[in-house]
Amino acid sequence: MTFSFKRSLMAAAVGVSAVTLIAGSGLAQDNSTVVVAQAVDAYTMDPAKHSNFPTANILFQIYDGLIAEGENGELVPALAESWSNPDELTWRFKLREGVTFHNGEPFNAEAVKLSFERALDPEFKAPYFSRISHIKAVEVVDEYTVDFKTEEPFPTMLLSLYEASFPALIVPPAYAKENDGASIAAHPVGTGPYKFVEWLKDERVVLEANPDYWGGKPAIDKVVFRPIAETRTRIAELTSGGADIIVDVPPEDIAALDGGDTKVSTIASDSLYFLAFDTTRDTPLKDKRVRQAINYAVDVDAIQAALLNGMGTRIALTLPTNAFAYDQAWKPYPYDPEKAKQLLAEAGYPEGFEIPFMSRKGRYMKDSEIIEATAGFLARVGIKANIQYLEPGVWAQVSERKGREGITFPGWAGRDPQLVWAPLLITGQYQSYFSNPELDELLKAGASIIDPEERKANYAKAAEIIKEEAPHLPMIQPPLIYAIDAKLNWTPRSDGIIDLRKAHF
Amino acid sequence: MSNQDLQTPPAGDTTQPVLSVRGLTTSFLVDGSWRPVVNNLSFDVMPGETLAIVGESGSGKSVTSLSIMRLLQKGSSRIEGEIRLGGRDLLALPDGEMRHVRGRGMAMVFQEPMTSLNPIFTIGEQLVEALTCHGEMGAEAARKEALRLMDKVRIPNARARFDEYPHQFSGGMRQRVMIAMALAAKPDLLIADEPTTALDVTIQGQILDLIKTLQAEEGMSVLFITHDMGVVAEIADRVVVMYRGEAVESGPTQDIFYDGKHPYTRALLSAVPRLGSMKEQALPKRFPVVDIATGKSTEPATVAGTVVRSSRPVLEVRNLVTRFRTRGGLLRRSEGAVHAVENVSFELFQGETLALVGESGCGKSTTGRSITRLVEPDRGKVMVDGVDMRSLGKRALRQTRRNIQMIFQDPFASLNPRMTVGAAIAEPFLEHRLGTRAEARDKVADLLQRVGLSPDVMGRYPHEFSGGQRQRICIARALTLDPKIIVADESVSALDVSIKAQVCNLLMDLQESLRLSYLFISHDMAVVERISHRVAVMHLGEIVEIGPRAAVFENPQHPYTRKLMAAVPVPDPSRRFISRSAEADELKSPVHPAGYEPPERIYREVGDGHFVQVE
Amino acid sequence: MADFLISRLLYAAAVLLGVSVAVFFLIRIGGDPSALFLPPEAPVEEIERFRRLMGFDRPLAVQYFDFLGRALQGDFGMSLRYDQPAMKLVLERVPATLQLGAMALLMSLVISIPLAILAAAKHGSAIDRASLLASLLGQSFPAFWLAIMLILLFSETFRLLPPSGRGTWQQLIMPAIVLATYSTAIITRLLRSSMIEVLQSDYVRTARGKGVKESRIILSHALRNAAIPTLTVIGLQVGALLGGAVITEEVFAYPGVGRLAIQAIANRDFTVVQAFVVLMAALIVTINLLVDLSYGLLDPRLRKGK
Amino acid sequence: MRDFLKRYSSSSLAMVGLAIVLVAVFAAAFGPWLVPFDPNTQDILQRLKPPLWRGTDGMHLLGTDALGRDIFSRIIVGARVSILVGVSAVVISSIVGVTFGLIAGYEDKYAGRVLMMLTDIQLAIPFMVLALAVAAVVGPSLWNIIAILGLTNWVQYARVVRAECLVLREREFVQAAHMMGISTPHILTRHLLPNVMSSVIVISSLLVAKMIIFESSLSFLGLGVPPATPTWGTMIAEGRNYIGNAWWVATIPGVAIFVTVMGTNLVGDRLRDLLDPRLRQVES
Repeated sequence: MTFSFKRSLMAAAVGVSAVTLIAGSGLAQDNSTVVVAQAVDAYTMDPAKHSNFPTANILFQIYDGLIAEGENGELVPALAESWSNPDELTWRFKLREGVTFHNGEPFNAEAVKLSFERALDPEFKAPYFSRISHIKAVEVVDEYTVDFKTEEPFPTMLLSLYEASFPALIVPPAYAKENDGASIAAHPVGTGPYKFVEWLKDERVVLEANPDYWGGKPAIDKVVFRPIAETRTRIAELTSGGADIIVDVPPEDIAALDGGDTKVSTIASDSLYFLAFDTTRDTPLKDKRVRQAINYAVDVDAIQAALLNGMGTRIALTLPTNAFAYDQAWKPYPYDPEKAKQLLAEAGYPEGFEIPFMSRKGRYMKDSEIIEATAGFLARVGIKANIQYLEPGVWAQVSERKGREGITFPGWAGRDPQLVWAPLLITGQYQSYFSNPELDELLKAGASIIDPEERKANYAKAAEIIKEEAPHLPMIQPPLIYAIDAKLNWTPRSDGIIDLRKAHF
Repeated sequence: MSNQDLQTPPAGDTTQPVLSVRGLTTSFLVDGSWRPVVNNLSFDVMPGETLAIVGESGSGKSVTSLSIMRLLQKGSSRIEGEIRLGGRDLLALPDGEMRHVRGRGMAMVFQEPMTSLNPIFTIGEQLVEALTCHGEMGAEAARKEALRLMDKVRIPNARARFDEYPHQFSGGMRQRVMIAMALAAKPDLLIADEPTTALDVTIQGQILDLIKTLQAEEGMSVLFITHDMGVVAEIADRVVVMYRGEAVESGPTQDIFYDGKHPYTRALLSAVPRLGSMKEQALPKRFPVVDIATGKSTEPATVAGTVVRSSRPVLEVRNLVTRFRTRGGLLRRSEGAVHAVENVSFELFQGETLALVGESGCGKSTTGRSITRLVEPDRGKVMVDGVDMRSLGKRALRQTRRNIQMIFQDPFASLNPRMTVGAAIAEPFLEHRLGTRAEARDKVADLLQRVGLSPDVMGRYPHEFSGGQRQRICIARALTLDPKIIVADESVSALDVSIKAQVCNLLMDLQESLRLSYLFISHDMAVVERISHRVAVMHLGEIVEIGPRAAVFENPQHPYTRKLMAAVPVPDPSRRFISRSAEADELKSPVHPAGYEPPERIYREVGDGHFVQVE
Repeated sequence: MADFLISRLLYAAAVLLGVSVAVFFLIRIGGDPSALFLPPEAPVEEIERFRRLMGFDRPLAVQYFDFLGRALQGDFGMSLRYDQPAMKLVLERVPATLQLGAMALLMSLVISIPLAILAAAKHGSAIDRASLLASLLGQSFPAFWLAIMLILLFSETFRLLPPSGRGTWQQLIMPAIVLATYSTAIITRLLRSSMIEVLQSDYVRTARGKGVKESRIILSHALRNAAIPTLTVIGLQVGALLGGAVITEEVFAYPGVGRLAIQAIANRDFTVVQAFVVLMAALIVTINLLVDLSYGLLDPRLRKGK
Repeated sequence: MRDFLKRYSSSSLAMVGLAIVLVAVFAAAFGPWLVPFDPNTQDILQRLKPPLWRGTDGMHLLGTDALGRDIFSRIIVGARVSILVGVSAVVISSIVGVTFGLIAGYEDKYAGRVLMMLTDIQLAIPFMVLALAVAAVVGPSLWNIIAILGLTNWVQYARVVRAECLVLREREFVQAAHMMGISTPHILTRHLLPNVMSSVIVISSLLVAKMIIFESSLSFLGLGVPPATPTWGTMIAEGRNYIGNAWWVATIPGVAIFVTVMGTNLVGDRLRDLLDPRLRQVES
């Protein structure tokens, strides 16, 4: 054995725990270290250079945004202490004072300006460019005040700055320029609670507590992110003590993992499971009655009960229940196969029809099972859905040429109708396979109404049309299920970001 | 014949036999049942004596030797009876002791020198191992002894060749190594299982003489296994004749040869070609055929005069050159060439048999293949019935080849095992669109009858036939296209003697009826003497002597021809004490560096149409 | 010898060139990764812009020669996903995979060689039949299934071994077992049958005829000769091990090249796939070359330049 | 033929293998008419039920999977796909490989060298990576999977057939065919091909086993045959996450693969011993 354990204490810790495992002592955990196991490795250490959630989970410990999510999902100050709208086209942020980056660079208005200008530069090729592309300029007002300028009123600016946290995380401007950006991509420096130690690709990312964090030194000394693709392997790693937090636990395993040395922590996510219907091509789906029939035909509650152990939140429309303008009074179509058959007959398909059903597989928890269960329900009313699982690259290409046909299971997330309905339903949008002029107008108006009540009313009208036209079959806000070391105190967030700022043993 | 006769030692000799075999029965496990291949065999080998076991393939003679050595595969073979070596019952010995008997008590030389030495160890290592494996000799002493043994078996330059590997040795040299190895522990009995069969005739003579010399020097007994009556006559004091696993006759060599009682012994002897038996005979002569069941023999008939010398020759070869480039290194540069065929010229007339004789590697087969363009010659002219073979394109070649057909050495490899013999014979007929399928059938039936087989066998596959029958089928196939010339490349060499005689007779019959011309390529001088009108002797790719058969055989002029003639073992026990030199002289190599051109050769006419290369 | 080596190297280079052509065009048939790399809501214009910036809009032949020109200078391009030089990423992972592969190969050899020798020496015995059956079993497992079963057994149930990662020898055991299973089976069977064949050869009969001890015949005369055909297969097995590492590394979350390759394929990370395939091909070609050269060591008939 | 069967049957293990293969082939041929349940009918209320579960609709011999489908029925119907994939892929491989091998072995000048370089190129690319890359590009349909497996596993045929042809071509019956003016295509098809067939059969029987495993591996990596055609590979892939609480879902198809592959290997082994013992030398 010529390889060594050196360099990282973590490796030694893993080694020690493995050795003690051999000795049969069960869980032996270093109380100052948290190991997080998620499916994939980080893409990069540059927050603006990726569009990938597991990467964001890591970088979120190193960087801060101007705005963060509070305990109940509300938006709270982070690097920005407060904000206002001097006019419809300006968002003004007052910044936190006395914050420095891990390398000593000061955090100030200039840093904010340069962080955004960096990500907005087309040559930079930021994958999440579209999330911040409404920002036309960032202007320094004084050392700790910045103005974000837009061309049109932009009511979802806060969500954009928070939720699109990837390119909106603030980087040290001088360091970010080093080596043409290569330095920051390999060795990140932020203002966050943890400092970067090392990144062994596909093996682990190691972080250590930042004692000078503006929010106070975190309780955990060391954080390790490990990429483990196989669900089974992740579970085994948790139960054998090699990990403290694992993501995407199947609901079936909850019973086994909730108790003893481990426990399960779940929360309804912001993401959405729904079926989308292609109404742009000449298929039975063009007929509203067929789309409604499908809504009646699928017993979503049964799917939720059986496949998700009843977890997650049933949605009435394609919008998270915690999103802006979601009305708890909305009701989904009930399960009524007779009604579905009747509608199909009215639409001229008493014997049903065949239709493609396109999706990716393994992209979302239980996606294939849900899709196949749905196809099972459709089969009962005579609709033969031919499931095609597309490999992610193929899916992307199909999407690019607007080639999604028949029924799809695209998955989406966003806490505002503007972030969900606008891209999915406005005529001609890249992701939209639906067209309704009346709805188009309502959704476009919603994009620039700043007054919340007025916006809500606007979207309520849109909701009526969506319910009636049934361009989707809204299903479930799936749960996020984590299994963790029983001694660890940590709460998950509905947006799926893992925040270890307040975690402790 | 009772066993009693076989056991009786020469009268008046009261010494104990070295090896005594009683009621040996060896069986093999075949598909779950025991099938005996040697049946109730008994014989003795006396001190200093050479006993030959003779028989054709499948007679069980090799199994006998392996049974004595206990070298047969365990589990799938069973040995019963009694084998005593120096009084010890070998079949009762535990494996560990038997190991010491092998090598020390008796040693064995095998048929195949090419595969009997381990390719990955040096000659020296293998000799030393034979000396040290019984734990009586140290490494240094063994090395010295090994070198002495190499000298003893007349391996030239032993010290230098000690560290060479088997593949760097010729077949004859390897067999000398095998003999040296067998002598290592000074065994009482040497078992030689067809030790010369795979060797060229001149080398065979050397090895036989070596064994005789060493036997005299060491005083060992020899159990010699062979199928060649010529070899038997040369080496054996006594003979056991085996047929289908049983001993049919035994006795002193002289008695067997001059007074063989069993029909099989007589059949064996009558089929053996005797060099010199054709004295004063101008035309080819058929072999006598003995019926094994009755022992009756038919008198051989001379082949009628078939040669037509008046018109132009059917085959004319002028200055044929074929070389194989040896390539190596970067960009596969030519490094040298094997001068396989060098400036060969001859002609063949209708109805004539010209024999090309010589030892392996002399280029006789390549000459045959160059003429038929199975190998592309480099230079020279080949006229087949007036058509220049070398100028032909692919399509024309296919047509012209109808005139010249080949019969090959190995009857087992010559027929496609996946094709019925009918289909094989009909194939060229159909391929050349010479007629309908029905016509092809008739043709096949006719040809099968001509070669002495029933037309009913058409639907059978080659594996259902014996070697001799297959060779007949090959002949029938070659005749399908009505050729004028047949190149017979060692066509009878692989056959047992009795079969060999029949196939030769068939060839002569066909020549008589169809006026065929044969280019008869063979190393078997005795067969050549019977079958050919003219003979060409090849050595190192060149013809060294060519002329009428009688002239070349009775009045050989070139030294090489003389050496070749002298080396042929003759089935005449009275000649057995004529010894040749046991000294090794290895064949010269026909490999030359790139660009080498051989000197111009001049031929001298020593008689009517008898030419000899001037040295 | 030098000539031989040079001509073999030239051939190897030609093979590598062929590999590069094959892999380049193959992974591009399915289109480029622009749409995959950008988030789902990125509009078409955005994707087009990105495509132009990356040069994916040029004709394939132009892109290939551009790639080839750079590759010959050691530049395999930047990974789209990691934004780092592709070859550097691959090379970083190579030691992990080599370590795993070496461990697996070692396991295979340690088990298969003695087993095969024993089986051949006792041809037809219970041991022989057991070895045949065992190697048959080893050939019949899907690797990933075996991997899952091992994790279930040794990590979850008995908690004896860590199920994933790299760094300690314990973490190497299960992936190496999974990887070694098939090659062990193959090598055992092959070596056994070669040994049986060699043990029936004329020169082994000669050695027995001399009275050489059976143990020496097996270990000295037979093994080296039987090793020659086996070596070819071991050479081929190295390729298979590297291929098998893809699945094994994925299940055991082992940070090797196989895992990188799977992800690169899924992400259409062209540069990484190209760098990986070309490097693996170079490795396989080199190993086969070494195998060829080592024939000379084992078999004097194949020694060149004498 | 009778003689061959007799020799075959003298090995009891080989007979076990044959029995397994026959059962699998029978299931593949008549599966859809044998199964107690429609393999695709779901009942998510009766999901993940253990073997011998007596459900509302009858006995589930091997339990139900995550969507409440009958595992026994899916295993039986899955045999059809596994065997179809295995056999079809082998047919493709053998056609490509034998053609290459015949040509390369007979004409080893230019065409032969080019073909041999192609095999070296193919060998130098790790199979799994190649298969994954192609599957990712063309999409995982049943016939695509078959084509991928078929077109990436021909090398062994090409090598063996070439090696045999190099020997056969010097054999005297081929030389005799030349002498008799038999055309090259006829020499290849009538004289060489029938004589390499026993090797081809042996390789094929062993490769079928490998193909079944390859198919399941691709399924495991998410690039297998699409749903509605249950395959053992996808069944394992889908069931693997339930293995902690419903072991049968992934274990049973695993055992099915294991047993079938072993049966095929047993048959292939016996065929090799009987038809072509020399082939041991070329196994890879």
